[in-house]
Amino acid sequence: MRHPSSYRDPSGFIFKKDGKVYRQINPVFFDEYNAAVSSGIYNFLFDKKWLVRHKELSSNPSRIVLEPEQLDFITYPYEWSFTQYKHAAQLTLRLQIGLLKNDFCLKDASAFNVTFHKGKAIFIDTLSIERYKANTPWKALKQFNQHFFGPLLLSQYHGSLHLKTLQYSINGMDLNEVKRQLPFFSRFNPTVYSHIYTLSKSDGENDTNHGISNPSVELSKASQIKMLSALEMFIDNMESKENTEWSKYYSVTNYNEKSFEFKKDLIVKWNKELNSKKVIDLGGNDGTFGKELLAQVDQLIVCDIDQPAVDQCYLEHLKNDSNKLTCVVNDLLQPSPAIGFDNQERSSFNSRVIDFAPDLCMALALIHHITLSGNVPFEMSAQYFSQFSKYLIIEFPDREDSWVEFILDSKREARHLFDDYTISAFAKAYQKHFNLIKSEKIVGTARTLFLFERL
Amino acid sequence: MRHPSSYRDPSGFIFKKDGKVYRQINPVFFDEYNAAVSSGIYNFLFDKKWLVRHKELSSNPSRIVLEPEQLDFITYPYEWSFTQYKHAAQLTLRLQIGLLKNDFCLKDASAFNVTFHKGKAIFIDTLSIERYKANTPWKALKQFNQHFFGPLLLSQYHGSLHLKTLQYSINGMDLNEVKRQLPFFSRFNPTVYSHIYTLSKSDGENDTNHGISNPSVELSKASQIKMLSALEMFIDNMESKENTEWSKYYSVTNYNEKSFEFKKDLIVKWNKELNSKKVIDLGGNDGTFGKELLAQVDQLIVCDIDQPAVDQCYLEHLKNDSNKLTCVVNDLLQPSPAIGFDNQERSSFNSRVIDFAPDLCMALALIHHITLSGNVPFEMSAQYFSQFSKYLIIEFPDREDSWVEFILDSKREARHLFDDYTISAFAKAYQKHFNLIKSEKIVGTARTLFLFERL
Amino acid sequence: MNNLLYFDAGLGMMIAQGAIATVAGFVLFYKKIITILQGWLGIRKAAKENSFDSNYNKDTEIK
Amino acid sequence: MNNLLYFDAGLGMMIAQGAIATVAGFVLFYKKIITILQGWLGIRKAAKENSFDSNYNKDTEIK
Repeated sequence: MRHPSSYRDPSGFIFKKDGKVYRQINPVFFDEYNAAVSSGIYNFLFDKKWLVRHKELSSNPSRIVLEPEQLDFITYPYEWSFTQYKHAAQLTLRLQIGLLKNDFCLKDASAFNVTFHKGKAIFIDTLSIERYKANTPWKALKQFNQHFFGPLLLSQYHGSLHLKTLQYSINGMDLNEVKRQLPFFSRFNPTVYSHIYTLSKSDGENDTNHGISNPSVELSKASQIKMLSALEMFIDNMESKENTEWSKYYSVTNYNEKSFEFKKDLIVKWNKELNSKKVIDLGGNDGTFGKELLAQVDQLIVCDIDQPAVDQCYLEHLKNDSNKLTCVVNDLLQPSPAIGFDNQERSSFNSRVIDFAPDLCMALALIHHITLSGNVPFEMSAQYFSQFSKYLIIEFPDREDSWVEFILDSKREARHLFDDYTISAFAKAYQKHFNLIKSEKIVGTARTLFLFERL
Repeated sequence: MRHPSSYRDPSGFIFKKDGKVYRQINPVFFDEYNAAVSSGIYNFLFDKKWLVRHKELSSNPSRIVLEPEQLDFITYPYEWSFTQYKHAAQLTLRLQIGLLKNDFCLKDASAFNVTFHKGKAIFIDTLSIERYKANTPWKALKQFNQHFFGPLLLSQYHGSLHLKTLQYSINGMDLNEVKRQLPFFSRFNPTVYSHIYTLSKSDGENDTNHGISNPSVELSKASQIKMLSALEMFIDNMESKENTEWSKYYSVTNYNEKSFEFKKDLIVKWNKELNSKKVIDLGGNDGTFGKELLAQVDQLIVCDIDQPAVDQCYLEHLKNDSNKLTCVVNDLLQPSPAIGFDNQERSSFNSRVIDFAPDLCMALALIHHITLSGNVPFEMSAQYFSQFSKYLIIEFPDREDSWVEFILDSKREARHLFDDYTISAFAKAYQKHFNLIKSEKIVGTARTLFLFERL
Repeated sequence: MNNLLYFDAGLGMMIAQGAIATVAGFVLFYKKIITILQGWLGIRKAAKENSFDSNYNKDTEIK
Repeated sequence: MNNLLYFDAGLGMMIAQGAIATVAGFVLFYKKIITILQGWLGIRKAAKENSFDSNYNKDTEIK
């Protein structure tokens, strides 16, 4: 069955069979594919870990079938932190430069062509690689700016909301919209001016050019490489200064050192008993607690609503060079929806987690936000968590917890509507979907850790 | 079963039974409900057609159940045209003013509390109405600005992209973000300054106020009414100047008068034979063709990607005061996804159309965009259409059509990848999902109209 | 913490409404003066088509 | 017509690349001069942690 995300390119498509992903190449692309194989470019990119590995399974005149390395969990651009987004952009440019030097090029620059695998950005659309025709400009440049450079610039200036662009504008951000939102002085930067201001002028031109014949346009390979290198250098130097309440969280934490260690130890101990190999930490902040499990597990996904926390998690992880960690920016109260044609082109966060099939979900310091800020009843959150994994480790901060008190105070005259926020109501509601295996109070806090097993 | 969109308010919730929607009121809200009933405020609002009608089905100490008038198709804020959005905002303010005069008020101002029914904006969250406490400010004012005023202002200045805000930011737009994007001179307008600039300062205050006791804050009813009236007056005067390629469409049309009339007549004739009562026109532009069916059908939904065209459709329709028409802004290549908690809070465009169960789908002047611009293969679009209705009227513009020629020209060297765009390939692919009942060439054009029946 | 808003109006926002209402009072007063002046001068704006009100008022449908 | 972009690069965009490349040439030349000057003056930027390259280079994992 053809995968719903894979219809745009007539060169071939992805399909799933017996739970595995394969790539079919159509005859129209055979020449390109064979040229790439005989040049050794695929192997070159495999070795650099820039391109997802594949092996050729079968080849006949009507189709060639590749089996790519299977990825357990795909993240989409609108789930990346700032540095992840940057590295994905850099990978795309490096790839194009590297390909050019070998007389190949990328025919498109969609941000969906990149994902994270073993903690690193990787290019996954093998059929985007085609032969370079001497002295042709890069036809994907504008798409690159719409998918990568535009959202990165806006989020640098105005916050990480703009990293979500592709979620509601699947073809990237119109460069006129980017231009409009950039500060006035940004136009004095030659790279920004040339890539955003200049190219925005050609946005929408398709409508008016109607009927004009196509003159041939030339750009030498050396010039194209210069152009791409300067852009890559600019992106490499970009930094997000954003800070949110969550980044301050650990400084105004409710934990003292001892409680902190106690909680860590408890999680490590419990997980050792469970022997989970795939774990997802749904409100993992910067991964502080999740990473304690790295020694025990094969794969860990850390999600958080807060982009700076996730960015921190990613940067830490690069330093420690773990291959087991995937970081995701995601708001549990409005998780990434299924989008695109027939809402099937990019699948929802929920369905990707279900496909990933974690052994254990962790929801630490999360339930009070979901219940009190998001007004989600216990039963609904219990049902939500129960769809993901057999086991759930969840932390319940009681009414005496200072964060809970703060949220309740802010409800003022509506406060009485939340009288049901108690540990017994919580335990009762969750036991409609789970068996309680054990619970333990975190010493020195008003918080309790629960271990549940799905009914 | 509790409806997934209805969890935020502990006062009660919506549930579905045997395909019908009901509203349960919890004891915590009984006093408010009884006060509203005995004051006659519900009937007052029913008569104004501002509030969806309901009747009380049952009442006992544990719950009261209401049966509201059933709505066939709910549209969400991110599917409204500019004028629709404006009228929904005005309805909310008028409602609050009207309620205040009767000593009631709205406890929230979510844009999801409004939808369109019989062509007009209508308030659907009955439990948002509660008693007014003398001299209290409106606690929903900031939410109103985040859901309504902010997106309207931004779309007035920067285009209708901003009417989609709630799709990716379900709690509305942060007023600091609104402020940032407003032009400098906008702050000299007293209404904009006070509602956006002043209130943005209080955004995010929750974090720092931690621990401060709540002084009581007072605002007289007369002052509140003045405040709301001035805001409503400002919104009433807002206008969108936006124009897009599609608005120019009918001026650079490929049709001469005769072909136009021929196509209209054909659609009317075919639909008469089908005797469809519920019709959805998926690329309906300003409703030109869809409206030809109004005399025959009970309900017509006109969708288009283009906000100005849909706005035109809505305005026309208000003039003619038809109760049968619903207008929706929707991009078929990325239709509204299912969003919110567990992706179930607001359902997708697709699933709402399926629930609406139209007898007939129309796809006029659409397939070349889907196939050539969106690169969706015929089979995928056929399958997409087939899920909605038994009958499909679809127009196929052949390669000689000037729009098709233009799109093909723009593919340049990739043009050969679209050699399969032919009427025979189209008919063959669609017959995997449909029986061809008949087809007829539109005289004077390179377009053919097909009538299909689902297999 | 956008989510807090559903029930938490935000204290600053509540306080600000006094100022907003005062500004609104001036705006309405000013508009009234203008309207009166226009009346004297014989200028009258055409009633807007498709205003919010026309939408509901001309509705003659029987429930 | 954003959707056209997948295959249609946009003629103006193709033409503009000549100019963009020229600008980029200047930028790269300027940076080179700066780097050389900094070398003479003994200023050296610390190699960035967590750069794109470090990400791939230090990876010692065996496939």
